[in-house]
Amino acid sequence: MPLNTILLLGAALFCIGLAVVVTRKNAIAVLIGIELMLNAANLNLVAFSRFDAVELQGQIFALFVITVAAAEAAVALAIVIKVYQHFQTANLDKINELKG
Amino acid sequence: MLIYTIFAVYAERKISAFIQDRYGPMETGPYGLLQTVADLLKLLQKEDIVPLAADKRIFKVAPLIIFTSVFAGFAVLPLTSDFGGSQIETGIFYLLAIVSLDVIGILMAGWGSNSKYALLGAMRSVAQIISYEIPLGLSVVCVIMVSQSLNLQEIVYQQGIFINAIDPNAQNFLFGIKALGIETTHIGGFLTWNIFRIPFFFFAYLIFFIASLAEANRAPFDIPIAESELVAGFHVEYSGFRWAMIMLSEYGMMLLISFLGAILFWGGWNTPLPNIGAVALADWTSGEPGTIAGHLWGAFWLVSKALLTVGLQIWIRWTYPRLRLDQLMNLSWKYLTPGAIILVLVSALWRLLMI
Amino acid sequence: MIEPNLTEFGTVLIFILGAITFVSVGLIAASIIRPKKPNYEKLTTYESGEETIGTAWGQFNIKFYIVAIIFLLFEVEIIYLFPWAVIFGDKELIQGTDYTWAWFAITEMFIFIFILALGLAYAWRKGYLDWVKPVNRASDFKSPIPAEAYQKYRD
Amino acid sequence: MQGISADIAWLAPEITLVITAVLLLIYDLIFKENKSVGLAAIAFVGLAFSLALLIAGWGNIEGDRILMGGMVRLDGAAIYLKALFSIGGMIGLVMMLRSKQKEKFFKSSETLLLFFGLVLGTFLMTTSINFLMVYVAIELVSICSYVLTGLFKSKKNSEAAMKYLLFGAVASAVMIYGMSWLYGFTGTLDFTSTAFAEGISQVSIIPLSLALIMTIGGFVFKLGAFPFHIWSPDVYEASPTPIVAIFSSLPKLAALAILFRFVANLDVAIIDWQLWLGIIAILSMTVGNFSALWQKDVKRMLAYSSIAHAGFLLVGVLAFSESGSTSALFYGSIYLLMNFGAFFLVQLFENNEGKTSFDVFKGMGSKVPYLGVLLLIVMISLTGLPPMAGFNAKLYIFSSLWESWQTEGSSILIWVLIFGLLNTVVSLFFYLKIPYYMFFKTREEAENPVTGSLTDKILGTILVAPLLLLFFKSDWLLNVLNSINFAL
Amino acid sequence: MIENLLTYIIFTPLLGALVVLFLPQSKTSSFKWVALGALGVTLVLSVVAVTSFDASVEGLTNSEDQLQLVDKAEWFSVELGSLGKFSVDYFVGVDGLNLSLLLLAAIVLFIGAISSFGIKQKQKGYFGLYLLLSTSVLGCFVALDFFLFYLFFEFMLLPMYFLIGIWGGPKREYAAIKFFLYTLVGSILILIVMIGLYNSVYDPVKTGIEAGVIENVSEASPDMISSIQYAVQAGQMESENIVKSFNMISMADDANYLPDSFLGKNSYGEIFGQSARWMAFLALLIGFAIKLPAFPFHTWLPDAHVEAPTAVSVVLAGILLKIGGYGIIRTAFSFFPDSAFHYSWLIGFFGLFSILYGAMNALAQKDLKRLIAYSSVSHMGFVLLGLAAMTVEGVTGAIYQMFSHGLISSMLFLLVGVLYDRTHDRGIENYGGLASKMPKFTILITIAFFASLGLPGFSGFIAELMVFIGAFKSSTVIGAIPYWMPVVATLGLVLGAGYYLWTLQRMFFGKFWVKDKAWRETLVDLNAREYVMLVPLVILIIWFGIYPATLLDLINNSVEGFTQLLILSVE
Repeated sequence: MPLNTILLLGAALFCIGLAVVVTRKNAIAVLIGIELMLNAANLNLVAFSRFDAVELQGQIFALFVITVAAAEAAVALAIVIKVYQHFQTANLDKINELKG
Repeated sequence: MLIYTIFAVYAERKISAFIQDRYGPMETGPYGLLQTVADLLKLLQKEDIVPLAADKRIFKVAPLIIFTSVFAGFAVLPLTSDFGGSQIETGIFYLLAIVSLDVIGILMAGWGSNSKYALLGAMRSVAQIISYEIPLGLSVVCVIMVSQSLNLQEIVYQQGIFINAIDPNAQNFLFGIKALGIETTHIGGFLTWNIFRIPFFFFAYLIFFIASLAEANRAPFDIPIAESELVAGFHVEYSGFRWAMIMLSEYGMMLLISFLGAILFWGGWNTPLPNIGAVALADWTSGEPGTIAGHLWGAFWLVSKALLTVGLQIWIRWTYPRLRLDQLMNLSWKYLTPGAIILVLVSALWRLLMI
Repeated sequence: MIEPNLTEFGTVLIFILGAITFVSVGLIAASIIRPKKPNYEKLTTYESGEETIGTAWGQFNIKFYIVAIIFLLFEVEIIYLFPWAVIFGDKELIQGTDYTWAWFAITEMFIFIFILALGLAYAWRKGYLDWVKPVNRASDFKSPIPAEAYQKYRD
Repeated sequence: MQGISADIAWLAPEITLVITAVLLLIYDLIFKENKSVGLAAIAFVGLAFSLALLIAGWGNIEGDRILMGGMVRLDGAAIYLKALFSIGGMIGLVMMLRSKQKEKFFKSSETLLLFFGLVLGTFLMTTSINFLMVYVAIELVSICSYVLTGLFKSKKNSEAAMKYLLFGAVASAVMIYGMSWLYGFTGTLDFTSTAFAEGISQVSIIPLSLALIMTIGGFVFKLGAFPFHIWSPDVYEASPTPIVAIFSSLPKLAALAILFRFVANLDVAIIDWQLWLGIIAILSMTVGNFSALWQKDVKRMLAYSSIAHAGFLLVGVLAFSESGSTSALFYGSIYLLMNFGAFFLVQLFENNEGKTSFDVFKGMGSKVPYLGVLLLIVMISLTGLPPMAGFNAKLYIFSSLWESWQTEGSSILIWVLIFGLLNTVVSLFFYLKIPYYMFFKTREEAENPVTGSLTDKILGTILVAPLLLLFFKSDWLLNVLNSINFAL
Repeated sequence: MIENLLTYIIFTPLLGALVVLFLPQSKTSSFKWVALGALGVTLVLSVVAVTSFDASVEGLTNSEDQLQLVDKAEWFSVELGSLGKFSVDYFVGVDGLNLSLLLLAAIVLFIGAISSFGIKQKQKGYFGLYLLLSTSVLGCFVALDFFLFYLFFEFMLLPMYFLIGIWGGPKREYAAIKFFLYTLVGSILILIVMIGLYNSVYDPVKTGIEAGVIENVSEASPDMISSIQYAVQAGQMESENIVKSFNMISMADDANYLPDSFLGKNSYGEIFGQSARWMAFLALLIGFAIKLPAFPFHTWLPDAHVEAPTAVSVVLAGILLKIGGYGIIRTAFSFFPDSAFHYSWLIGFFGLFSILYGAMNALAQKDLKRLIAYSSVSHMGFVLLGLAAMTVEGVTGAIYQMFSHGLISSMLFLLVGVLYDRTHDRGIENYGGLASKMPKFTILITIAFFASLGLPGFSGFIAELMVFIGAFKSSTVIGAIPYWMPVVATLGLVLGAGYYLWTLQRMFFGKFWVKDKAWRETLVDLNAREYVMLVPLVILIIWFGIYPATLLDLINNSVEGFTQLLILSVE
């Protein structure tokens, strides 16, 4: 597959993710958007790794990104649950105890 | 290429149907072979009901995902020494990954149905599957550590007399311990199977087997679909062909897992019979890779091993009572996982002995 | 059998497409022959004949989430174990470095696993692994089997 | 292989932290009741030991050293910062011990484990020269921070944690995407290598700018500078004070180190990063200071002040020179001290009233004059007026800026200088608010007077005394900083 | 002559502050005596300093040779690697430019301490802060290292802030923060220039020592120094040997600017398209003009004065404003004489405007203290005008005006304080015919008013006269300010006479009338303590009005050196 295709796909994924993050009000949806953005980066990394045949740094990086994203997701879920317990909603617009 | 695909799909359907046959009525057609067809026809005619309250898109897509993920798992299985789906280097890794997608499908099915039974079933199912995925994965890691490969075909090759076909310098020793000095490279048979090569792999296989039962939602780990509690679990709202897909993938999963177990631990398509001196049983009961004999022998050994395992699973289903959810979770997290971790550590040391 | 210009992953793709095709074909075939007579009763959610109240999309036992999180932890561990498992016992590397490689890799991974095992131990100790046991309510049902037998079975 | 084994000795401080964390966990698992003393002791000893190792390593390091196959580069500045972080960690620990919520902190090892994770992350951030390592280190800090924010059960906590997490995750996703492009451009993850510099010199300006902005954005997020600062007021307000004290100092300085090393390889002729950072610095200072003006909560105010200080710290990066790095380190050290001093003293009052609005400080100047004076000193130092070390910090950082401007003549530098100093005036408004409430306002009800135990007074003095001392003898620290090597 | 005399002068009040701090709260009555004692010692030492000053020393004010009573020790220095190092000195000394102000400060602080006896609440804090303020004010006048100067200059704000904010009038908080902010803006501008200056200026003696040309400070002969300067200017000095310096005396010498620096006379550094030197000069000028205060930066002054307690007003008007004027002389004009000439018209204009604007505002005031505050704005305008003239007479007049205004405004504020003590009201319209009720008070305030409006026989007359002479001469001697400026400025005198006499007429003459009946009881004439504060001031005002040579002799040589510096740079 030509590199450009993958990069375009990555860019599209990133933009979609960003759009989701910006427009969605539900915390979970935002998290999904973030996940899309991360995967766009992963796609790029793996694609570029082709030119780094000796060390495959990009692939290793992608592996780490996946791991960290998983950890982040775990923490995120825990926090969202906590928020849900307190606010009875995951709508970001309604979660605004802190202001100023 | 298309021919190949159709063949594979056909073979898969055949196999799935074949297993369904075993507990279905044996009367349809000669040897019950037509049962599948009858089932399918019946299901095709059934009305496709999508509940009003359901999330339509998710509800409709879920069976597809479940089926596809299980079916795609078959792609990397080496059926014989020279025939199998894909030869990708990361075969086992891919297999575990794609089968995990199953979980998403199940969750979608449960969620999409918007039924309390279905959702609860799905949640339980997911909790169970992911819990058992850990010991499953760890026990697979044990095998990989010893075989140093993710390619299933290569793993199988290592377990038989054709080991030198992939690595001319490779040698096998009794129990894998080089220091014992008993070379089994050309003896082959069950002695070079992983489960004999590395004796404690018996425990690994035990973990693998239990976990795989749970993975396939089979009894005694079938609380997600417990008829008596949850009616039918996550697929309670399904009917017709979609339901058929779900059932099909469940049995497909069983078979897949059985294949995997056979490949990883029981020598795959390798013959169980060793060469004992001049009595070259192993040579006789397996063809050279690439020849027709090789195909036939390989397929025979593998399929019989897998079917034996499936038989075992069905036997267990009717033998053991269902576990409660807490017992189930305890078993996974408090016994199997720590056990598997210890096995991983032991395997690491064992591998050193093998060099 | 495999066309030379198709990579191994191509085969996998064929499988996936095949599965989708199979399902689609099946669905299309079914849609042609199957009856289509929806009525309200059929379309209601099944709840053992009871009327459904509300939707099912409510909150779940927190334990499900905890299991999910712990699973995530170990699944991530396994991600690292796979590449390591393939390389740590490499014959050439081990013999080339006179076993230093192996010991280094093993120590490293042992530490990694040890820390994760500590995580498991922590979760265990803090009781996150204990699923809520069902409360045994006294049943009115007069069973011929003595209660002790049930108890024995439950534990 | 041998190389890596030898490198491990250089990473002993980090390993110490890991071992301490493991010991904490084991201790927590073994004992059931009354764990607080043991946990605190282990944690403290661990930090002290790593500090000792760092000091020992200080003498041995000459120049800089690339460790772990190019993942990590250890130099004098990194060791210095790590030592600073160890000290900061110890102060944080002391703050936890003096907090009213002490029981919550030491009930089990959770908080401490995350705390050690955070410190470890900052340790790694100071040395990383590889995108992979940078990412992992930043995420280690971030994830620990998210959990620490939301650790205590309250509505505010969870909200702050979620906001922090969402902003943080987006920032890191953007950063990683930028990094992936940079990797594509250069074929290397080591951003100090010549391959990297060569690689980016061949890319056209727009994609390169985009990738760099994305990457730097991630660093700026950890630095807490504009425009990635939005999380900090909420987080600061909701989190427990000792945790906030850590948040506002350690990760910031660590991010600064990364930023320093990162921009070192960017040629201003190719890409005008000075302009970007200059604008970020100006906006951080201005936005931080002006937003702080309206705050009613002290911690929230300090949050905005920390945004402004992030802007000041960036000035050190902007004045990209030998003296720039020295003065940035100096500023960082002083900022750390001031910050811990401020939060420590605020916590004393918070302990008493359970909140941190300005009303808490009403009339306290006459009730606890000693603590009042200490707080006054800290606030004056934060403003940057003599005779407190905050003034020297500002003086040095801006004179290094002047120096670079004199040699380079990039006009953004002089704008930063002017805005930075004018912002000092703005900051005076809100920093003086606390002394204003303490000394000018009187409180009617006499109930619940803060007495300030002797221990608190001594600890406060220990924290605040260096601020005075380092004004009069700033050469002590500055000469140390001059002698260390900031490998760029 | 006493060794380290200036150091003792500066730090005696600090010592007093420490004593106050460590005395137990119970000894409330002792705090004021400690303060008075410390400031008394300071006053005596200052007088000693004045008497031991050798008025015959001549020289340009950019040479350290003409300084007297010098205390110089290295405070700290920092190695900057290849950029050399920079050093900060503890460097104090006097010449004609600051000696008179030191004396003034000592006098006013002492009298302020006496007037502070009226403070009843939180005495410990008050006297502690007052003594701290004293130290920083005194230090500010004698510090000759910019870092040290800045330290004292900034540190002054804090005690002042609290003195106004805690012990002040009803709107004290607002006034305190306003004062603080205005001054801080000024000091930030000064700080910017300071950063620029120390990056541009080196210390020839220390550079010589660093380079090994000379062994120690005592060996540094003028020839040696100029050879070092030549070497640096020619770029022959190794850059790591160059010692950057905060020395204010060095900064006034063009030869001490590094050849590639932005602020050197021959460099073409530009900020926003303007010459860097001009911008730096303006920054310094504005910084100090805020303190002075000159129009349009004066708005903090009336508020601060009105709200501050009497003694603080006295210190504020008597000394703090002078720091602005002194700063302009010592830094802005000394460092950038060419820029000063370039902007002299502007400075003169703002001086003129301050004179008129302050006077007209004073005319409109209803609050006595506010009136005096605006009159201060007006009088400090003369300082600017005198400086802008850039002639010997003008500069002398400016310094004399600062000294004289210090005494007169202190007296005025003390007198207002006396009235305020009795009635807690300062409204001009609330009183009438006070002369009959408080004759002695009326006599003193009449003296003060006359002195302030510049009647011959009082010190203010001499000062204003010299400013006028200098300003008139300016256009012929150096051409700094046009002829019409002093002419218009005379209008200020007329206005001054106007508001003072009108006030006298309204408040003190005619039939006795007060707004509140209760005041009839409280309005009593001066008591002994008030005499002690006021009479010496009257004597001094008259003495310096009749025999100005006392002061002129002291400052003359330095002023000449200073103006020569200005003229040299113009040529």
